[in-house]
Amino acid sequence: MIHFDGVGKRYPTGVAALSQVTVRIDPGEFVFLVGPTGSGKSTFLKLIQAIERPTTGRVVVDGDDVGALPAAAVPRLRRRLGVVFQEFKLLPDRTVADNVAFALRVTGTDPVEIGPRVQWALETVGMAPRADDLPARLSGGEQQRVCLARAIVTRPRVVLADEPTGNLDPEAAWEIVQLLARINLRGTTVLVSTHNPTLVDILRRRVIELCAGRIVRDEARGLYQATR
Amino acid sequence: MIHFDGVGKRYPTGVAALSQVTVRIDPGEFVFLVGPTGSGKSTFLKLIQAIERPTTGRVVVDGDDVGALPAAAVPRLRRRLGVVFQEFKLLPDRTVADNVAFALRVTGTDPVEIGPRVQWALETVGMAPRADDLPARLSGGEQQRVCLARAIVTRPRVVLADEPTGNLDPEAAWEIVQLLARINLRGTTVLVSTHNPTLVDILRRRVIELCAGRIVRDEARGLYQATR
Amino acid sequence: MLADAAAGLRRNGLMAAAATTTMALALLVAGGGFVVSANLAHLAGTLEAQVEVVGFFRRDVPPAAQERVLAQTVALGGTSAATLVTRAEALRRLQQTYRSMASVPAVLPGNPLPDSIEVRVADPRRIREVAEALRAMEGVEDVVYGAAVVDRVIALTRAVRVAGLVATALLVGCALVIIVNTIRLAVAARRQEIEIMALVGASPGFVRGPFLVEGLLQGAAAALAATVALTAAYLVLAARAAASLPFLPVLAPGAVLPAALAVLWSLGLVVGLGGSEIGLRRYLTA
Amino acid sequence: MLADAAAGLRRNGLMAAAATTTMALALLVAGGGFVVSANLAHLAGTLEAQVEVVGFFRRDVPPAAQERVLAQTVALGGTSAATLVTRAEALRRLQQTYRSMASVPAVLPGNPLPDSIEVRVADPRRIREVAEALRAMEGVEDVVYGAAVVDRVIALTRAVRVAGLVATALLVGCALVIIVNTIRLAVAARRQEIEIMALVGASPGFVRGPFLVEGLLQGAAAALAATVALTAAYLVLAARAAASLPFLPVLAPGAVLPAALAVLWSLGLVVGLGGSEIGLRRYLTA
Ligand SMILES: Nc1ncnc2c1ncn2[C@@H]1O[C@H](COP(=O)(O)OP(=O)(O)OP(=O)(O)O)[C@@H](O)[C@H]1O
Ligand SMILES: Nc1ncnc2c1ncn2[C@@H]1O[C@H](COP(=O)(O)OP(=O)(O)OP(=O)(O)O)[C@@H](O)[C@H]1O
Ligand SMILES: [Mg+2]
Ligand SMILES: [Mg+2]
Repeated sequence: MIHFDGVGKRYPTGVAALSQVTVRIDPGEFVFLVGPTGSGKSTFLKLIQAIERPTTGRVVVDGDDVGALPAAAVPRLRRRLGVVFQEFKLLPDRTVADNVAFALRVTGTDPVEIGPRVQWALETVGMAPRADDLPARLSGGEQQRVCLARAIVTRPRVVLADEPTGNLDPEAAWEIVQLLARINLRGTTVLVSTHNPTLVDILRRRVIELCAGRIVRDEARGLYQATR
Repeated sequence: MIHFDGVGKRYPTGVAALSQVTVRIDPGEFVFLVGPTGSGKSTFLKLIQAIERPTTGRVVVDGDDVGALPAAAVPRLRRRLGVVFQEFKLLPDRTVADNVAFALRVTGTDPVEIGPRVQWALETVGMAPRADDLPARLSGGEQQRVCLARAIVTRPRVVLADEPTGNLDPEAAWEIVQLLARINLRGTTVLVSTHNPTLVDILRRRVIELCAGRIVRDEARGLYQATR
Repeated sequence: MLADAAAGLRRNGLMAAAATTTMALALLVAGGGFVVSANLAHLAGTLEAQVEVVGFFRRDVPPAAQERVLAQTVALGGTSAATLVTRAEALRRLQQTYRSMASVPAVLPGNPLPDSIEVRVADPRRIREVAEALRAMEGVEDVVYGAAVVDRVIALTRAVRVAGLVATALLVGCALVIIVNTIRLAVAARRQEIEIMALVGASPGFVRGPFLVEGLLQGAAAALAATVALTAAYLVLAARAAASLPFLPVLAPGAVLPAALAVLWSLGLVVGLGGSEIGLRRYLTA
Repeated sequence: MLADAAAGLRRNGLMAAAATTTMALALLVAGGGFVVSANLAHLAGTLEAQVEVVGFFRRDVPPAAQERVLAQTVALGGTSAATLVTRAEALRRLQQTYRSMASVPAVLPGNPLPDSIEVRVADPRRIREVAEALRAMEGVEDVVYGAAVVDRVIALTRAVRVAGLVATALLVGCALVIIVNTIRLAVAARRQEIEIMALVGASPGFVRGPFLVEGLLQGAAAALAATVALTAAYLVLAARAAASLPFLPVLAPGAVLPAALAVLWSLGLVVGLGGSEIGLRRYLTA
């Protein structure tokens, strides 16, 4: 599904965000990506989406060499991924429902299907009552849930969630992670970066820990902290 | 210092974000503001900054009735507050150092002082090596620390921090909270909204819990969860 | 896609209004320049058509011979009109111009003026040629064509045409740059929207589509506004000019407006579309 | 604050460049309109100055009496020139115009033309008055002043002046709206910056300052560019016109450029400043 092969990413500023990352994530896996601030988690997820290209090594997603993907093929790649961005990236001048519907319209979904599926996604994250509000009128946690709705509405084969619970209270965070786990049960590959030890420790799924751009730990049923 | 007297806030959309909130925060206090997503924490902090005005009741900051403050007096109020915004609000086209310096220049600080104070603030949050980077080139946690540097660089009498550790790993989060505690020791009033139970439980400071816009708990040395 | 574009325009109301007004004004200026320049060219043409060559006959040339000269002249080609003027007619004209000469016939033994032939030349630059040919014809004593006046008219009409073309080209060029800049600014103000579209997997075409249609709609709206303004202004001004300056040759609205509006609409549509395209290119490289 | 504004312009390079180019072009169009209209007004004035009244003397009026009429005419006021023309001079002119009349003196017993007085009137609208006064003078037999021509010239010059004013006003108005819109778009693209400034406690003045200075700098840059272009174009064109159209009265650059540039600079500066102000107002209400 996702295969990093000796991947390095050095930003033009000279920062080496990732070095010699080799890892394989199989279809249907649920993976927590942990590590301190600036360790390269977001960069890892951006490489999968071809937002950034690796400076060395190969990133293969679903058989495509993402690093060498022609610009014209990038949209097709991104449509197969459902992404929760760390900075939300909601369109400020469209309603919650429009923001979620947007991901469907982009993929050319049959218009009659869009309404029900948006409704389903918003109900899943508990934001259906706010469908007609603008993002600026939502609290931080509410915006984060709208992002998640947008990520799952296309029923993608892979969900990438960058810090999807950063603005949520423990209870809401727990609900979101359970939701991701349910989606994973349906066969969707889920990759979640997080700083929340509780969630990781309760769920006990595969944990990949980054530190200064290198994989320092990769455990099948890991905890947030390495067990010494 | 900060006094809410029967405050209610109903947004034009009809959402009642706060209702009958009466609370007094004295100079030099350290207060955690907790509560589920959408309970009104950000609204509480916005009322103090006159970003929003109360629909009922009075908000008094430092003797000023903020709800009735003329527009011309708002900048003076905001300069006395150091704020970490939940959405960061960094200027995307200025360097980290410029973003921090900005808060000083706005207040008409002597230009020769600006350099050293920016340096101090960035060192305090551990971002001095990234002084010349643009915000877009930082990880989420790094941006959050820059926001904190901007909030403290003016040595304000009150620091408001809306979810200042949402994007930080536990260790970095703990450092930031310790930093806020140190600032508080110097006499600065600190008001922190958070979803992080660990921090609240370790520090054991005053905890105000909001739920659906009402204060449901106010304990002098509280925990994140109410003790049943 | 049309609905998307319309929604986009509604959401960005102020910006769309600003861009469209700017485009409309720029188009109006360009269209106005075109109309004015067409009228100047027409005026120049009218002046040129009034340039004439006069050949004077010897007093003994009979009407039949004069008719032959007339036929030969017409056969020359390059003339737009040629008429014989009798000495009687010439005197009448002279008396009309100089009223004090009304008494001449009474004073004089006879009419001192010669018969003549008046020739209008289609292209004033061929006037010398026609004059020489006429001079060589049988019975023609002298040929007059006011070389100085002809030179002036040729110079003036050339200047007017060049000035009109240059002004129109300049105004159209200005309108173009202004419109492209306006759309580019409007797109820059929405770069966030463009970025997010790309991130959720919109193909470049999908991102571009609504913007291009929006640009096209704006171009059309601007062209429509400019059309109304230009047509109304020209109808009023042309009527006014015809009433108070009957001697000034103003083009009929039907003769100049279609071309001007064609320029204006092509400019509006092409630039609306092209401007959006250019404005977008910057944000679609990633 | 100047440094801030300069930094702002540098950061928003593309946007600033687009806005400044647009302004420069709009100013150029407005300035060009002003120059053209000034030249048209000048042309109208020249035409008016050429309108004249001719009085014909009876054949028996002696030169001394003619001199008295001349003096009385000048004393009337409202005339810009008055000269006596002898019958000999009149015949010479006629012969120049109609070359075939060169033989007239030989044919005629004498010169059939009368002596005359030619009067130029300062203000063509007073021409009738001058003509009547002249007609009432002793020894004047007839007065000719081509009423039709005078009416034409008056109508033409009025039309030219009005058209020039209207065109300039329109172009200046368009330039104004275009510039304000451009600045408004540029400010809209930076609303985030403005919002954050307000949030960290910048006073409205502090927020506005750099934007206003930026607007002023852009206005000045645009005015400078338009100045260079307009001056160069006018110098070249005026020289060309003077060379190839010597009879067309073109204003000397020194006579028209200062006023045109004054218009252009005030427009550039005022609108640069005012446009920023208007663009800002929208985001400073909170
Ligand atoms: N566009 C960029 N240009 C230059 N450097 C960048 C860019 N994006 C990220 N970096 C740097 O690369 C490193 C890794 O960043 P990344 O965003 O991947 O971290 P992260 O693990 O997601 O951190 P966080 O938990 O704070 O979100 C950081 O040092 C960051 O400053
Ligand atoms: N500008 C606004 N217009 C309308 N409703 C708003 C606006 N801002 C916030 N709200 C609503 O008011 C309620 C309280 O929002 P607030 O941002 O204060 O919550 P919060 O406690 O900060 O939540 P979180 O922990 O998710 O940040 C929410 O229901 C939110 O949707
Ligand atoms: Mg990150
Ligand atoms: Mg909040």
